[in-house]
Parts: sequence; C-alpha cells; structure tokens
Amino acid sequence: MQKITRDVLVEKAVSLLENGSVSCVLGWKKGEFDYDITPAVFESKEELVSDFIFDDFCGANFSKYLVQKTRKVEGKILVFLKPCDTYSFNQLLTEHRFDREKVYAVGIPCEGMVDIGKIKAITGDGISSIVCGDTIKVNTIYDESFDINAKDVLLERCINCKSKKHVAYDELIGEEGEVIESNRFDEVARLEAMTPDERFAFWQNELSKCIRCNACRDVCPACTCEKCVFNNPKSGVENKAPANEFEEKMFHIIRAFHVAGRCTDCGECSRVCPQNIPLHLLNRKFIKDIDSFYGEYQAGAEVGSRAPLVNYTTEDIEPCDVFERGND
Amino acid sequence: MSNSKKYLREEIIRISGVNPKKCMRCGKCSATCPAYDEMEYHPHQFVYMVENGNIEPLLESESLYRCLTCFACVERCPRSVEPAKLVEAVRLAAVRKQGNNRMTANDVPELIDDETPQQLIVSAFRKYTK
Amino acid sequence: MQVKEYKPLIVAFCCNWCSYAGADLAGNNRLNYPADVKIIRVPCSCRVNPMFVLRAFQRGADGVILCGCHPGDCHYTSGNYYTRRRMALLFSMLDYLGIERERTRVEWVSAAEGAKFAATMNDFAEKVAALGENKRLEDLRCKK
Amino acid sequence: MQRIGVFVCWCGSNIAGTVDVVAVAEALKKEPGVVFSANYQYMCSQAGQDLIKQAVKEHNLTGIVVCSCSPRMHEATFRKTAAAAGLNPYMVEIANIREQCSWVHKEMPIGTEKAIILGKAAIAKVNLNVPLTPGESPVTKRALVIGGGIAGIQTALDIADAGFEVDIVEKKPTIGGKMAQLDKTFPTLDCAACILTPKMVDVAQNEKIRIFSYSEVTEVKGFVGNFDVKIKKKARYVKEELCTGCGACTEKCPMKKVPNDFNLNMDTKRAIYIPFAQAVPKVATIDPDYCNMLKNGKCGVCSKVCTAGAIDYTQKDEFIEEKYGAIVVATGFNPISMDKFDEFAYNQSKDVITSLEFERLTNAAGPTAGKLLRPSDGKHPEKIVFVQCVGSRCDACNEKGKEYCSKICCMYTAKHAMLTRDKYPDTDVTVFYIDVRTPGKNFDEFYRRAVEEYGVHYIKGMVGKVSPEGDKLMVQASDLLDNKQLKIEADLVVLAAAIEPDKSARPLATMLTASMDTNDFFTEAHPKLRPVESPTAGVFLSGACQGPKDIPETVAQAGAAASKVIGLLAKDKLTGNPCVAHSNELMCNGCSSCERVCPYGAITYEDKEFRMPDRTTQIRRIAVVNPAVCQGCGCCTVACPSGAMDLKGFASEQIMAEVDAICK
Repeated sequence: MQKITRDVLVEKAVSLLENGSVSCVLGWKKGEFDYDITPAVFESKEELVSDFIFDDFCGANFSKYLVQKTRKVEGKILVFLKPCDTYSFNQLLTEHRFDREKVYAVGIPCEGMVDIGKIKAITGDGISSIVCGDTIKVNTIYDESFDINAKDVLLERCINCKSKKHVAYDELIGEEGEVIESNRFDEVARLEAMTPDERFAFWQNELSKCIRCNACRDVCPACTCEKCVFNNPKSGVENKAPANEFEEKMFHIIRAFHVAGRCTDCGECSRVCPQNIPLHLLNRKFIKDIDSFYGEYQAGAEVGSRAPLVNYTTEDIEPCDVFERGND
Repeated sequence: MSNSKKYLREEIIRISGVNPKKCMRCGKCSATCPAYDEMEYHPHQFVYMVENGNIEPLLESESLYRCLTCFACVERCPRSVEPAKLVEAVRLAAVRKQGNNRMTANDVPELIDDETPQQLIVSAFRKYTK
Repeated sequence: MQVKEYKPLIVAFCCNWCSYAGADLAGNNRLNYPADVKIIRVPCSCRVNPMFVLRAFQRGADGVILCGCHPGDCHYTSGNYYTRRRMALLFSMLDYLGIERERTRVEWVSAAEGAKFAATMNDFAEKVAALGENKRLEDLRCKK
Repeated sequence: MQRIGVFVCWCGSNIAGTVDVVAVAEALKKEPGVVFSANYQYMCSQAGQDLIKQAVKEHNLTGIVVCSCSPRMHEATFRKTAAAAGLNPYMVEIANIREQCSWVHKEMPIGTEKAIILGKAAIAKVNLNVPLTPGESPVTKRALVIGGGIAGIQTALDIADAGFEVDIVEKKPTIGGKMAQLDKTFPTLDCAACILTPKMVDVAQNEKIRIFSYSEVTEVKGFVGNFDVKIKKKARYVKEELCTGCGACTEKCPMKKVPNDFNLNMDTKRAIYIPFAQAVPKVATIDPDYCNMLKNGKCGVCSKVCTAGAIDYTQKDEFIEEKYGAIVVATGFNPISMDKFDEFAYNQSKDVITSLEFERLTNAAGPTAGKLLRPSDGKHPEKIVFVQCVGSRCDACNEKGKEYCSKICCMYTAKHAMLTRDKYPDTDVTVFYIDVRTPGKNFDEFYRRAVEEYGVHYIKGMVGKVSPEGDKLMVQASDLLDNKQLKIEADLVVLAAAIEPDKSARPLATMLTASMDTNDFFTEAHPKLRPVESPTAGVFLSGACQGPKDIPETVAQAGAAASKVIGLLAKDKLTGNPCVAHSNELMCNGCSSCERVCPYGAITYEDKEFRMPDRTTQIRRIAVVNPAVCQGCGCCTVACPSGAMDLKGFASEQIMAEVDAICK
C-alpha cells in the first residue's frame, strides 16, 4: 500500500552513510514474523541492504529514540519520519530533548499502517507469511490463505489520520500532504455522551485488562523522562505490577496527565498495547478538552510553542464549568 | 420596575444584543447623530430609557422612525454600547407589538415619496425582507 | 457486622495566602462547618499536584477540594491560573472515567471570605455525603 | 528517625473548651517518632516557650509539633523558640487546632478527634522535615534607573542622597522627560521648568549619579542584588566629554528641516541639535537620518564650527556592561495616537491638537515663544474647544482607546482653560466633559476656580464630530444637561488624549521578567501593600510606567521606590526564604516546563556533564533554580513531568504524608 518503496529509502540511507553525512540510520527491521517490525540502528550498507524494511507494518515512531541516541552517537543520525512522527519530533525539540544538529531527518509519505490485531481477527492465529500491498496476502500454517483489503485493517490512528503533512524535515521524499480534518474525537464524544455509570463501566472494563507491561509508556514519545515517576520510590506512585483496580486507573490517569498538552496524538500507545486498551481515548480526551477550553492546540505543530498546561489566560474556564462545556 | 416593563426591557436587550449598562453617559452618540434635531428622544436617551425600562414612551414616539440607522453612534461610542441597535430593537418591538402593521417588501415602494431619506428606504427593505 | 455511621472524609488543600487565611477567618468568626473537612496548607494552589488529589482518594478520601486566591489575586501573581487549567483538565478526565463530578471542586476563597469558606465547606461536605462512600476511586488495600 | 516533641496548647479555653487537650497529647504520644508530649495553657507565653526549649534539651528533640492556633499567628514565634533551643527553625510544624478545629466545631468528641488527626498530619510532615538554611547572596551597591523623567530623576536623587551610586539610562539625548515639555503645573501653576531644571542640574552635579543619555538597556541578566546589565550608548556623533554645549553647531547646520520632536513636530530643528536650553547633559546630538555628512559624506559644517573639536562622524554605538543591585523602572508614558479618531479631524486640520501640543504652544520656549497662536495660520484663536476623555475609558472591545481613566486629563484641561482665560480674557473657552474627576489636594478647588473665576464653560457631553469649514472648525457636540445638540464654531480644538505606557516598556519587561497588565503597565507586587515593587525581586517601579499619575504622585512614588532600593542596597547580604524549589539534576529532563510557569524567572538551564554507569559521559541540559529569586510558590513542581523539581518545606513526600495521615 505504501507509495514509497523500501529500495528508495535504502538507497537514500546508503548514500548518506557512505558520503559521511550521517554515521548511523534509524530504521525498521524485520522481526521474527513478517508483521513484527522492530526499530533498529543500521551502521553499514550491508545491514541496510539485508535488513531494512519499509512496509505497512512500519508504524513505529522513531522520534523518541533520538533522545538517547543523539547523546551516544558521534556524528549525525539519519531518521525516517512519517508525517505523524514529525509532530513528536518537533515536540521533543520544543522540550530540548535532543540536539537538532545531530539529526538528519528525512520525511517520508505514509498511506496508513495496518493493524495486525485486525488481520488476526480475520485469519486467526498461526500466520506464516504476509505480503503487503493494497491487498494483503496472508498465509497461515494451516494452509489457509487470505486476501485482505489493506484499507479495512488500518490502525485506528490511521483511520483517523490527522495529518499527512510533515512539520519537520531536512529533506522530503515523495509528495507533501495536508493537515486532515479527521473525526478522531468522535469516539471521545460518544463516551462523553454516556452516563457516568456507563463511562465508569466502560473504563473499568478496559483498564482492568492492563497488565502493567509499561509498553505504552516505553513507546510514548512524550514519555522521555530521565526517571519515570512510576520507577521512582519517592514519587509516591511507584508501582511495577497491577496490584488492583486503583493502580490501573491511577497509572493511566497520571500517565495521560503527564503528557497532556504535550501528546501529539501519535497513537503509539494504543498500537503497542498487548491488551488492546484504547489508550488514545484518554489522551484524546485531554486534547479535545484543551481545544475546546483554551483554543485549538496541536502539540508539535511548531517548535517552541507554549504547551497549554504551561500557559494561561486570565479568562480561562473555571473547573466548575468544564462539565457543561466538555459535553457539548 | 413593574414586571411588564422588565419583560419589555429584557426583550429589547435580547433583540438588540446591547448591554445598556455599559453606557458611561458621555453623550457622544447624540453629539454625533445627524438626525438629532428630528428626534424627540435622542440616542443617549434611548440608552438611558431602555436601561430604566422606560420603553413605552419610545414605542409611541416618532423618534423611532427618524433614526437613519446610519450607525454613526455605533461607530463612535467609546463604550461599544451601539445605540442604533437599540433603536432598531425598539422599532422591531413596536412592529411586533402592533402585530397587524407588518408589511412585506412589496409594500415599501408605494410608501416612498421625494422626502423619504434613502437610508430609510434601505432599512425598510432590510427589515421587511426578513 | 458493626454498622458504622457514614461520615465523608474531605481533604481541602488551601493556599497559604488567601484560602488558609479565609479558613482562619471562618474560625475567628466561629462559623461552623463539618469536622470531616481536614485542611492541608500549601504555599499556593499551584503546588497541588494532581497526584496528591489521586493520593487522597486512594487513601480513603471521599472528596477533594482545592482553595486558592481569586484569579488575579494570586500572591505569586499567576499560580492559580495554572491551577485552574490543571484542575479543569483533571476533573474533566475524572468525570470522563465515570468518577462522580461532585467529589472534586476548586473554589476561590480570599482571606476576607471566612463566610464563603464555611459555606463552601458545608455545601461540599453535603454534596459528597449525598454521594456516599467513594467506591470508584478506592484502593481496597488502604481501607481499614 | 526523628525525635519529635508534641506540644498541645489550651489557648486558655479557646482550644481546651472544645478539644480534650490531655487526650490529644496522649494520643499523639503514640505516633511514630514522638518521644515527648505535653500540654500547657498558653504555649506562646514565655513559660510555654521555656517548656518547649527545656524539652528540646532534655529529650534531644529533632522536631517539634505545636498543636495551637494558626501558623499564620505563631509559626514565627515557635520557630524562634526552636532556634533559641539550638534547633533548626524549619523543624517546627504547627497543627492548627484553634481556627480550624476548636473554633468551628462545637462538640468535644468531634473536636478532639479532629485535633488528633491534624496533629498526626503535622507529625507525619515533621518526620520528613529537613533542616533548612536560607541562602545568602551579596548585594552590588549600585542602582540602575531606567528612564530620566521626573520619576527617574527623583528616584536617582533620593538613592544618591543615601550614599549609593546610581546610573540613569535615558533613551533621549537629555533627561527631563515629559515634564520638561510642560508649561505650568497644576494645581499651583508654578512653571514646570522652574521646578524641574534645578533637579536636572542636581542630577548632573551629583557625584554618585551617572547619566547614560541617548542610551538603552539591551540585556538584563542575574537577579536581585546581582543584576548584570548591558547598556547601549547610541552614537550621537559628538564626543560628550568635549562638547561644551555652546550651540554654535546647532545654529550653523545647514539642514534646517528636521522635525523637532521636542516640540511635537510643530516646528523644526537642525540635524545637529540640543533639545532645549536646559538640557542635561547639555551636549549636541546629530540626527543620522538628516545629517548630510553622515548620509552622503557632504557637509561637515558642524565639525568646522566646533571649537572644542567634539564632532566625531565615525562614532559607533558603544556597549557598557555594569552590575547593579537594584533596578528601578521609570519608563513613563506617551499620549496615544490620534490617528484612529477620524471624527476629531486630527489628521485633517492643524488646528486640532493634543493637550501636550497645547502645552508646547503656551510654553515660552515652545514653537510660538509662548504666544497662543493657531498652528495653521498663526492667528490668535478666539474660541477654543477642549475635549476630555479622548481614548480614555473606552470599552474593552474598542480598538481605538484604552479602558482605563488617564487620570491627569481633567486637571490639565482645567489648567489649560484657566491659563488661556487668564492670558487672553477675550478668548472663549469651552470644555466638554463626561465627568470631572478631581480627587487630589486642592484639585477640586482649582477646577471650581476655572469655572467660577475664569468663566470657562464646562458642558457635560461629548464632542461627536469636528469638521474643518474654511478656516474654522465646526464642532458638533451634545449638551446632555440641556438635552441639546450643539454646533460650535471654534478656532482651535484641543484633545485630551489618553496616555499609555512608553513602547519601550514591553521589551524591557521581558528582559526583566517583570510582569505587566494587559495595558502594558507594570504590575506591582501587591496593589495595596507593595505598590512600588514589581513581583520580580529587585525590580522597582517609579512613575507612570505603573499606571497613570500626575507629578506629585509620581514624585511620591519615586521617593517610595528609592526608599525600597535604599533598604535593599543597605544590606550586605540578602537572606532568602529557604522554602524554595530545587531540581534534582539526575531526574531533570531540561524540558523547560518549569521555566515557563515560573513567574519570577528564577529558573535557568545549563549543560552539565554526567558520568554514566558505563563510564561514558553525557552532557544534559538541566534546570537550575536560583534560590535568591525563587519565592517558593511551587508551580514548577507540578509542571515538571519527571518530578525532578520539588519544593523545600513543602516537599511532595511531605504533603503526601499529610494526606496519608489525614486519610488513615
């Protein structure tokens, strides 16, 4: 389905690596299965040619890796950024989390990534091979094969894609897109319209699935703290296992609050959640509230913008009035 | 203030969207009004009388129809009170009150004579095509 | 099993300069409010981390109220403006998760508003009591 | 583990009447860390304090909890008690069992139960208290005054009088400000120059005062007691130290058509000029926009006539860096632009002028040598109309004007009207007013004199329109009391334009991290109790930069600001509040969230090298709190995503311990 091919990216990476402009490349690498693509650092032409992948499973957002990587690597790092990744990239720059001089960012177009969960819902377990394309061809170890329309199994975040436009890059491959009017807040609005009891039941059900694997935190480009409060015995919220309902709720409330105003809605949290908890609905609630209370704000749209929670106006809405406005 | 007065006052304020309490009584509206001498009640009085619920005399007054709706008072009011909108609202109240004097735009042309100011014609059309 | 009379537990965070002084004034004027309200002094309402609010609920509070200087009157010029944003978002989120709205509140109480402080606490305690025990944000490990 | 002593006060019957103090003392004895517990009738009395001191010594106490009245009442008392007993004063916590317990609850069991819980919370907090020592920082004993108007002059003179060095930075070539442009001052009608210029001379002659004229502040770093300021001395192409101010150059310069801003462009000056005869410093300045020599290298007349050899066409902007202990902002005001007020025909007719222009027209040193003549044709005006509140008291949505009352216009308009009638009894003077506001000593008397003795016509109403007709001005106005619309033929219309802060104030506020209101007036630390201090420590406010003011008020405020500065500079060291924020550099992300919410600019960033566990080093951006500037609000602690930022004395752990104790 992707318009840009793996070979174009490899060629670009190899040329930059060989002329010495960059010393390593952040890219996608095939994992054990066709669908578990993992982020990887490539340091040679050979590695790139043999292992670099770009297909419909390359959802991973590399922005976060730059925080640690730029501190360790001599020379520049080449990073490939899909439109949604560029927002995280900018947000991290706003927060001074890495040195822009040490990065060479190549913007690449994205046609949307697919959700292996949705594919498995169709094919069942035991996938032996997947060939990407507008029609995804899946074979299983039970000798079954499936032809699936890629558009039918897009990741939630891609169905509700907010932007095909790159907001940061040194170089762009392919065509530039536009910011999109998405319906990403519809689901939040649907929840808001429920009764408190229904909402409570919904979240109780969802959050109780949490196994505290911390994948959402570990993948989140806004969660780059040197020391996470959940790992800090002094923070008062340290906890490493899902002890009970309260812990599950608190973890997710605090996590959402910590990234509120900084979350770019990249959707990585929901993509990686092994329990399929719709975590993006927590973050989007904050984004929706911020938009309606304090005016539209897209984190990462520009470097240096003042996040809503470190800003104020004297006319801001009172906390007692948020319920009337929030459920419009 | 009696209830009926209050009601009428609320009605005028609602129609006009004007908050007469913002007025600081500087009189600039009346100072600026080109139809001042034609009017029994002047723009600043309109604001004051509406604020006090003293609207009956306005409804009865010719002044309502002497206002050219030129918006000079709206433009120059330092407090953004917008007196012309109040006049317009009282006019509307007068129209609605009588109920049977509602015209259609087609009725306007035959009422025009040489004396009629152009702005009145324009506002008549504006009003009766609503 | 012994049936215990239900008394709500309310934690009130008060800023040192306005609301804590307002609470003192309520005391000076002998204005009653329920003993269920326990005040914690903070330098400014903006010192209150959302984690403290959750902590209170975890440990068994039935309601949490923040009191600060009126907007524009903050001793530190802008602290309460940040509080206003933080708590607006936090409360909206708690509501989104189905936690009763009436359990959380922000109120601006000046040093001169002893009567408002007492009235606010009476009202808040009454509303929280009407909701009954906090079940939706309780941590059973912390229950006696 | 702490060794805590608990002291429960009866406060006579104030507490003991509703709280069983003995039971409270007994119950709290069992709390972790508590090694001593006592109750006493009046803890704050000498005997009560002695009891505390004795217990500290006998039981080796490391922390104290006093269950008594509000900490706002006696926290300071008990901290002193602790210090006297050799304990760190910040190891004391108060449980407020009077104002927030015994006085608001009626029944003994309820009061007692709550008092115990409040005591437990205080004990839980003290368990986590650490001794705190206020930070100290040295004070540079020199003050900077930004702005050389009457506010800046008075502040500088008062500071210098106390023996401290003061520098004045003034962006114009001379100090004096707006007051130097005025003719007479209300309500006494003494001449502005007569009372101002001696002060200007005092400034020039005072050994403690340096004047940086034609200069601007371009950078401010540091904090209270230790500001580092960069000042740009603009090139005036004249060597200040050589120029004698003889004025020969200003007479010979062939470039005569330079608008004279000192006279509000109502006449012209030369390209080399001294703004006015009593200028301080009395030094010529070349206007580079008009000087032929500077523009195209042709001329050089001034250089030829200057016997002192002071002209230097190659002069460059010069930057001066200086340290200051305190900064006084005295940037003053300007009348707002009349461009948007089309109805008054200000841009259409030369005979519609602002009040400040009127001041110049009546000033003996002004363009007409003090004769009141119409700018258009130089004729004597027979009918003058004054319009008050032009651009003042406008609605917030009105883009032309200002929401506030400019405060000085009523009085100067009365002054102008009165002086006109005094000098030219044949001239008819009408003032249109909305309200006449005269709260000030002898102010209303002054206004009444204008009406009663001088026959000025005061008409309640506003002017709606001014239209030039021939050589006259047609003024259309309302007379609200007579309920009439007036049409007056006038020769001169004078607009009392609203005043606004000088444009240089906003960038200056950013440099100083001093806060401003929406109108760009500087905000005071407290509107009633700290009116001349900015919330930013070490920055003080003098004159109209803080809000519209007349001269007496400005001088009073200037003196007040000076006394605050003197109070600061008199100290050798500044002792801060130890309850300040501090950042744990190991956890800090360097993300700037804390810096953005800090109202005091107390947080800066530095790159620090860290040694990593794998023996490599990493350079990370980390936040550093300046304890001398931090006021301890704690806003940064919540903005910090990683929890690296904490507040001493109100640490997150302490507050959570209180929460836990209350909820237990």
